[in-house]
Amino acid sequence: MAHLAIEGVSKLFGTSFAVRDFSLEVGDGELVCLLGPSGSGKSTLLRMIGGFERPSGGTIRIDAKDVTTLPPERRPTGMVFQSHALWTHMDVFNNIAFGLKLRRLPKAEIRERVESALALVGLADYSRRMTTQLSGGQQQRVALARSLVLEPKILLLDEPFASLDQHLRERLREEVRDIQQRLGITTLFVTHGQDEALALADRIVVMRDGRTEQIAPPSTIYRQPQTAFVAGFIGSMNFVQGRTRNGVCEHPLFPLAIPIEDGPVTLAARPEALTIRPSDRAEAATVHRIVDFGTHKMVDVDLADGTRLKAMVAPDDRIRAGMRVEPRLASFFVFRDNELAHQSMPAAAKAEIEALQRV
Amino acid sequence: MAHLAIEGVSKLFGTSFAVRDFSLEVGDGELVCLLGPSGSGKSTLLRMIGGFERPSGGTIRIDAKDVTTLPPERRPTGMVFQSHALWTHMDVFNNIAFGLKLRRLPKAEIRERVESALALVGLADYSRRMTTQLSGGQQQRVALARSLVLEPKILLLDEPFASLDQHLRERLREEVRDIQQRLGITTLFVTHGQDEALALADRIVVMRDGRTEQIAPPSTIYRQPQTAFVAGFIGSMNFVQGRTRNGVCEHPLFPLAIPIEDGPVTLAARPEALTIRPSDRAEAATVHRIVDFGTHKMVDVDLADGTRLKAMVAPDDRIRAGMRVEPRLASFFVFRDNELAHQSMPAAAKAEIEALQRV
Amino acid sequence: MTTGRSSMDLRFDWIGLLFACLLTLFIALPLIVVGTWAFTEVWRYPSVIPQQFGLRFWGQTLARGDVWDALFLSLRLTTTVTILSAVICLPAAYAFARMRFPGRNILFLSFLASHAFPKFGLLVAIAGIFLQFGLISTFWGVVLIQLVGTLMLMIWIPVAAFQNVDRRMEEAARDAGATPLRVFWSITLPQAAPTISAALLLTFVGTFYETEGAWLIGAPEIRTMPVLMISFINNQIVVQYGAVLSVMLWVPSFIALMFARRVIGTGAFARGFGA
Amino acid sequence: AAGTIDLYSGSDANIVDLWNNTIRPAFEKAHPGVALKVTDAGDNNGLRAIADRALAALKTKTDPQADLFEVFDPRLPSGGIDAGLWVKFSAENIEAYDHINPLAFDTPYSLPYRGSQVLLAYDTTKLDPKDAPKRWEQLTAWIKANPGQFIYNRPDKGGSGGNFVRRAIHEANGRDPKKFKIDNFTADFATEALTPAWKILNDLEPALYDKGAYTAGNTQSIQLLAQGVVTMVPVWSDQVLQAISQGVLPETTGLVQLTDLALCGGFSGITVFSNGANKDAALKLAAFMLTKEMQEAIITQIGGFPGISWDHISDDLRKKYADVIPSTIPTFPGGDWEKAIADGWYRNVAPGISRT
Amino acid sequence: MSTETAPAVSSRHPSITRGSSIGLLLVALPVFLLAWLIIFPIFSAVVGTIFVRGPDGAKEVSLASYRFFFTDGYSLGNLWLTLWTTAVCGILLLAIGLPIALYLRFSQGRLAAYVQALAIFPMFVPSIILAYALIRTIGPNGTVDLLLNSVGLPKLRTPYLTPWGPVIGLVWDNLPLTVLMLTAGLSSISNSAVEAARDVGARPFRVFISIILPRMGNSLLVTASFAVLGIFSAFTLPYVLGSASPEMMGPFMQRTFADMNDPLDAMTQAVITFAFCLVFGIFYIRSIACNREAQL
Ligand SMILES: Nc1ncnc2c1ncn2[C@@H]1O[C@H](COP(=O)(O)OP(=O)(O)OP(=O)(O)O)[C@@H](O)[C@H]1O
Ligand SMILES: Nc1ncnc2c1ncn2[C@@H]1O[C@H](COP(=O)(O)OP(=O)(O)OP(=O)(O)O)[C@@H](O)[C@H]1O
Ligand SMILES: [Mg+2]
Ligand SMILES: [Mg+2]
Repeated sequence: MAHLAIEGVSKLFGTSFAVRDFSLEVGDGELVCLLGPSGSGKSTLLRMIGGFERPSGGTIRIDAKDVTTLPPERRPTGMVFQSHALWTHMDVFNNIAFGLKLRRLPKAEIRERVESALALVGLADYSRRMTTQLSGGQQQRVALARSLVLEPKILLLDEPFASLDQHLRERLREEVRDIQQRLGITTLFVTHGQDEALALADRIVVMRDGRTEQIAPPSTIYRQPQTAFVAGFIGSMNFVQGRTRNGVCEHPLFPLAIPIEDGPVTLAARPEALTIRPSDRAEAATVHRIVDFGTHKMVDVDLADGTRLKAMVAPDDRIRAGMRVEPRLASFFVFRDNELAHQSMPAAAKAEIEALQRV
Repeated sequence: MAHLAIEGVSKLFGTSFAVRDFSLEVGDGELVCLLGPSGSGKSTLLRMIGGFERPSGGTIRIDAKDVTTLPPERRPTGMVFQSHALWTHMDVFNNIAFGLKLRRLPKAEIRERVESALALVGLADYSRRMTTQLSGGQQQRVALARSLVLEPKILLLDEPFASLDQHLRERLREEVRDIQQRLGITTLFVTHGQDEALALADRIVVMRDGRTEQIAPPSTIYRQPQTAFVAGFIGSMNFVQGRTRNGVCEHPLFPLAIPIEDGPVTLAARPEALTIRPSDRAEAATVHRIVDFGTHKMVDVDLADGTRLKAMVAPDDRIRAGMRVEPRLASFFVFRDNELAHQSMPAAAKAEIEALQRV
Repeated sequence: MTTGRSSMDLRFDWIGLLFACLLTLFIALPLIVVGTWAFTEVWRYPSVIPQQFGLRFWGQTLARGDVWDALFLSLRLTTTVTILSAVICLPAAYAFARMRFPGRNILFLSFLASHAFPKFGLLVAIAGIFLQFGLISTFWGVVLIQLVGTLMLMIWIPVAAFQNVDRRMEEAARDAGATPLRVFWSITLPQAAPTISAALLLTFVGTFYETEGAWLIGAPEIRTMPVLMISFINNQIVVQYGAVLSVMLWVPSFIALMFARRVIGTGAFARGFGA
Repeated sequence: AAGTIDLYSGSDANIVDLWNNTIRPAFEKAHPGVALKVTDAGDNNGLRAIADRALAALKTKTDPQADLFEVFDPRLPSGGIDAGLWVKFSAENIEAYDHINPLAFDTPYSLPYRGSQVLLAYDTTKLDPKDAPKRWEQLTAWIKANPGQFIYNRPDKGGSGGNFVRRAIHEANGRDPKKFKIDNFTADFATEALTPAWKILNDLEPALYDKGAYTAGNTQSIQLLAQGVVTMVPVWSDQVLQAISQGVLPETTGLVQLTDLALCGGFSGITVFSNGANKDAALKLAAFMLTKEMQEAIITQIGGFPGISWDHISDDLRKKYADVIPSTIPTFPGGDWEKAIADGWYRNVAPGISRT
Repeated sequence: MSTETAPAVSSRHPSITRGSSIGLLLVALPVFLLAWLIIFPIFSAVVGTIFVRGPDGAKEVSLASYRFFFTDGYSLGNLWLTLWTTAVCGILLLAIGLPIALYLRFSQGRLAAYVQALAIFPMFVPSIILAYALIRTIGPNGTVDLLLNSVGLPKLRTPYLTPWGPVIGLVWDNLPLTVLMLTAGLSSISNSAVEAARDVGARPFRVFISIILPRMGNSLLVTASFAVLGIFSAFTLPYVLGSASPEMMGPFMQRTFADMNDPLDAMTQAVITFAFCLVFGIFYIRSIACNREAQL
């Protein structure tokens, strides 16, 4: 339970910045997800907070105390590594107990705490196993237990669920969320999965090339992406290139009113905001493929100019591959130079969403 | 492009079967996904097809030719390993060119084919990089290119996208699907992700402890799981334990008509088939949490007996945590002893779905 | 220990400096002394530096034809032994690392015997064997005896190296159509290269400085550099001859070392070793 | 190789140079068609290895690639003599056999052709030549009075130390070199004769360098003297002269011989392999070494003394060297004595160390 | 190589036996050389010390030479000194080599390159030269004394001709191998295992004790065994630098063999040395064998 303040932190490797002038405040008990493409500096940032890399510039404060130069063992942080990093010469129990032993807790208490940590991650009977006898998922959970048992003030998770199957992943994701909320641990969570970020995070930080693109709660990120990059990165998004002239988009299929200056624009719309209906128009699009996800179907639509769009339809929709269709945008964003220039939703809806976003 | 026939194949490691009496026919150009929990024998099966393990029993035929005892280099298969297995002492170009060089192709052709393979996986400028300088996702793509460039008759993919971020994963998944269809390569694909299986496969094989649980096209697997295991494994599924007496379920919230013999049953329903509405009944359930996934919201509902159910609602639904609600099942399955005993959907709907399943 | 490169960029590497100083004292001081002796004509207590520097012994040493003959002979011999050793030992090491055959462990471990039994007890018996084959005082006789001495190193270290090569890489290569032999050549060997180079280096140096076998089998026709050195140094009141010879050998060694380090890379120098 | 005598020498560089620069040209001139190859074996261990090899060759009737050792103890390797490894010298196969100094005879399997003596070398800057000990009691008294200033090497690792030990044995046995003969060795006699000597040496030990350290060989002793660590060491005459001339030892090095009974000298004998490919040529070479010409070269070039009696040396040389090389250098028989002394010393003197 | 991973089916497939004959074929040449030139002579040596020629010329079984060795205080003293020297050298080597290896494992840069080069360089110095260099350096009135003297400090007591002389020489000589092997062992410990330990609050020293050391067990053993094999029968350094008595087994054997002209005792000593080396070797064997089983 702590307040974390990162101010203007940079990290140079050789001559290239892995993290550049990064600032973020994380409140008590908040869970922040770091999202970004591979190589965007997420791990590096986490490692600087944990004390494993020294920032080339900037300061990191935990509860107002400057920890920028402290070694890892003197920071109140707990880290779960991308590559579990279990100690293979110890069994599960000792892996988890190691940190407690360092704190010279009485034996009985260590045993008790390790056992409850193991129970927490669903490995109650595994304490005497060697770590090499565990499957990848179990190893990851031991690594999690190892960090949690020390009740760190700040928990740092670097893609903890990367090697798990989807089911386990979803289950653990919820467990971590529950534990985190119960213990009120301030948490930073790196992930590759946007679903994970959307499901878990109080706020999401979208990173790109070591910088932040947007910091906002999940529903804001999803519904009001501030840049084209964020729009494309979180969830599925269709992009259509076009030009505006006199406030109207010149795209043959999407002659929308866009009240901004003339110039090139990128229209963006979620698959669920793209509706299609059969059509015989010359400019009509073609259905390329339909994928059934059970809960919905995803329809790939090829426009005349080759752009491929995705539309989400109900699982009982009768659309078929090869059909000629006309897509329409129910709601959309307009980006120019990566910046949000216009959004189709009325301001009222926006306010409503903000009210909804944390239930 | 080949026809693969696996007949009664088993594999013993020591005294335990990793694969047990497994049979499968894969047609020309078909893409079959192997799904199953960790340790269910998926990799072992793939390795037997590739020639890296020798079956303890059974035969494997490719285009009617028995290949059971052929070494890997003499089989027309190409494998992408779970752990990329790139050759770290070669750069990207040479990794991909290795197989071509073995075939003594002229230099110019090798260059050309490598470059087009690289372009295919989106790494056009990376041919001179050493593999250790690539991120995990890039490595995986190189491994894919390395197999594809040889145009194998049968492509074996062992969780090729495990280390990629969701976007890349989705993109590559589609690309693999496109390439596979264009080249007509018969493909076996192991994955942990059911989404992936649903999105890619012509047919899905669900494995458990080295045996098959069900082999069927994705929508059948999703909508008509033959066992409780498959039902729970593919997609999200709510399970409620109950008993039937006189053809009626005795559960207080779900007094459904189930025309089977009396006895214990497991009711199963997808989140999208679970509807909730506010209620004041004594047995009513409580909303635990709501997660906004953008396209939909997932509501966790706790029943009075502690069972947690998931319901999918529209993103603009106004439900809130803590509310008392009454769940209802729009459609459901009934399992007894892991076997499907009853399905709520009318037979007509079933036929319709089958018609739809491949578009 | 530091946590790696992380703490290197801001703080000065004090530990490194400490090690550098201590090692300079412990390792380099005797070397410097030898180096100084090589250029010394008179150096008597209590003068800190020699009373008289000079190149007299260099002149005398370098002018001797047998020194150069011995040097080139040694290089030829050592290279032959190292290459032969690699040729016969690496496949054997691969077999020990990757194949199952009866008696594998016992055979593998029996190589220990070549280092555990005192040499003098063996050499005479070996000489007896060689006499029958007319190998005494021949180039190939010396090659053979030195080859035997390299077996353990050249098998044990590469075994560890081969075991560390990821099997999937080999499988991927076979999948791409390579025969087992080709896999060994194109994948396994290069993957194990760092450790194998370390083994080669140790073998080369060890063979170069081997004297007992070289003398017993080689005399009088085959006089290697260290055998010559021994006769220069032993019971020789003038230490300068030996000093000159060793300094002469250091220069190429040092270049080789630096070169190897660059080629092989830090740390990789010794990966394996069964450790 | 055929036509080329393979000679091995384990001696120091000055001896090897003598063979290469003086003896070889002379011999090859005297015996056209025979060549000589001198191979430096480094030390005795090197020779020992070749001797073992030759013995093995004898058993298998192969060519040992060795014909002659410049100096070697034919008792090695054990069983060698019985097996007929060495040529037995006699007047029949060596022309001037009867010229050999009778004192020099050890075994008929080695042909003594040169001798040298052991002296005491000291640092004149620390010890005034006129105070230099001339007698054994003076020497021991000086050693005890100047603790840490004297060292001798292990008796089996070099003759300088070995002959110092033998001088102590002489001292303990009435300074009578004649008392010890090659064939009067018995274990009892050895115990009786050697035990008092060990006592003398043990007595000296606390006053030696480092309270009783012994160097590993002749050279190491000279080096300690050169370093100024000790003031006095026993040395071989030829070696110390060479060391001075090469600047290893300073000009200020003084040499002294005991006058009551000199430190023992030693003769070095050629051995010839009976199975060498060039046995006959090797015997010619051995005989050649006893010629006046070669014997005189030994005196003039290496400061050694001849293997033949001084009577057979030309008069002017004899006169010239009369002072430098007393003709009465005592010797000590080898054979079993050698082993008894070495082993006895290791067991009785060396471990008596109580250094802290 | 699929075939080797399938023990369960090994009896059923003919190619397995083919595989094993290929394996035997590959190791044949070195094994043959070993058997011919090492194992066979060792056997005859051992046999020669047990079946001795009696006084009547007939061969008989006799352990007299062994009995002599183990009842002779002098021989035992030499053995004891050898064990002592070996133990001290082994400990010193690990104590010096381990920090260096740790440093090399966790850092890079010019200084590390320099340290590595220095640590490896003794490999290129033959022991005889080293022996002379050490006499000149740490011997009486050697360089160390010169330097101390020139700054007006008293001389140090020199280890030359004491048991510490060989210890210093042998440590110097064996340092490269030790450092190389330990670095190799350390490279199997991942950075993240170390970082994880620091994360839960372990200080560097504790990380070393609890995380690094347990994982190093094998390589420490291996390194120690290798060093011990080298040190146990070392000759040159103990001979030139060491005290006259007791002496290490190396010079003792040589002296018995060459100077005492007693091949039977010398061989006995060699066999005993061999036996002691084998004991150390067995540690190596065991750890290697465990490793190998784990990997196959
Ligand atoms: N130790 C290092 N030395 C040099 N460059 C590094 C180092 N660590 C990271 N980098 C570089 O810094 C950048 C950011 O790396 P980082 O590991 O933080 O990315 P990431 O966002 O965690 O990626 P991924 O999602 O693939 O884990 C990358 O370009 C990487 O190559
Ligand atoms: N070489 C082997 N020796 C012994 N057992 C093995 C070996 N390879 C696999 N197994 C066992 O066979 C079973 C099936 O393993 P396999 O790797 O095929 O599973 P998988 O379905 O691919 O799992 P995952 O999803 O975790 O990759 C497991 O119980 C595993 O422990
Ligand atoms: Mg990362
Ligand atoms: Mg698998």
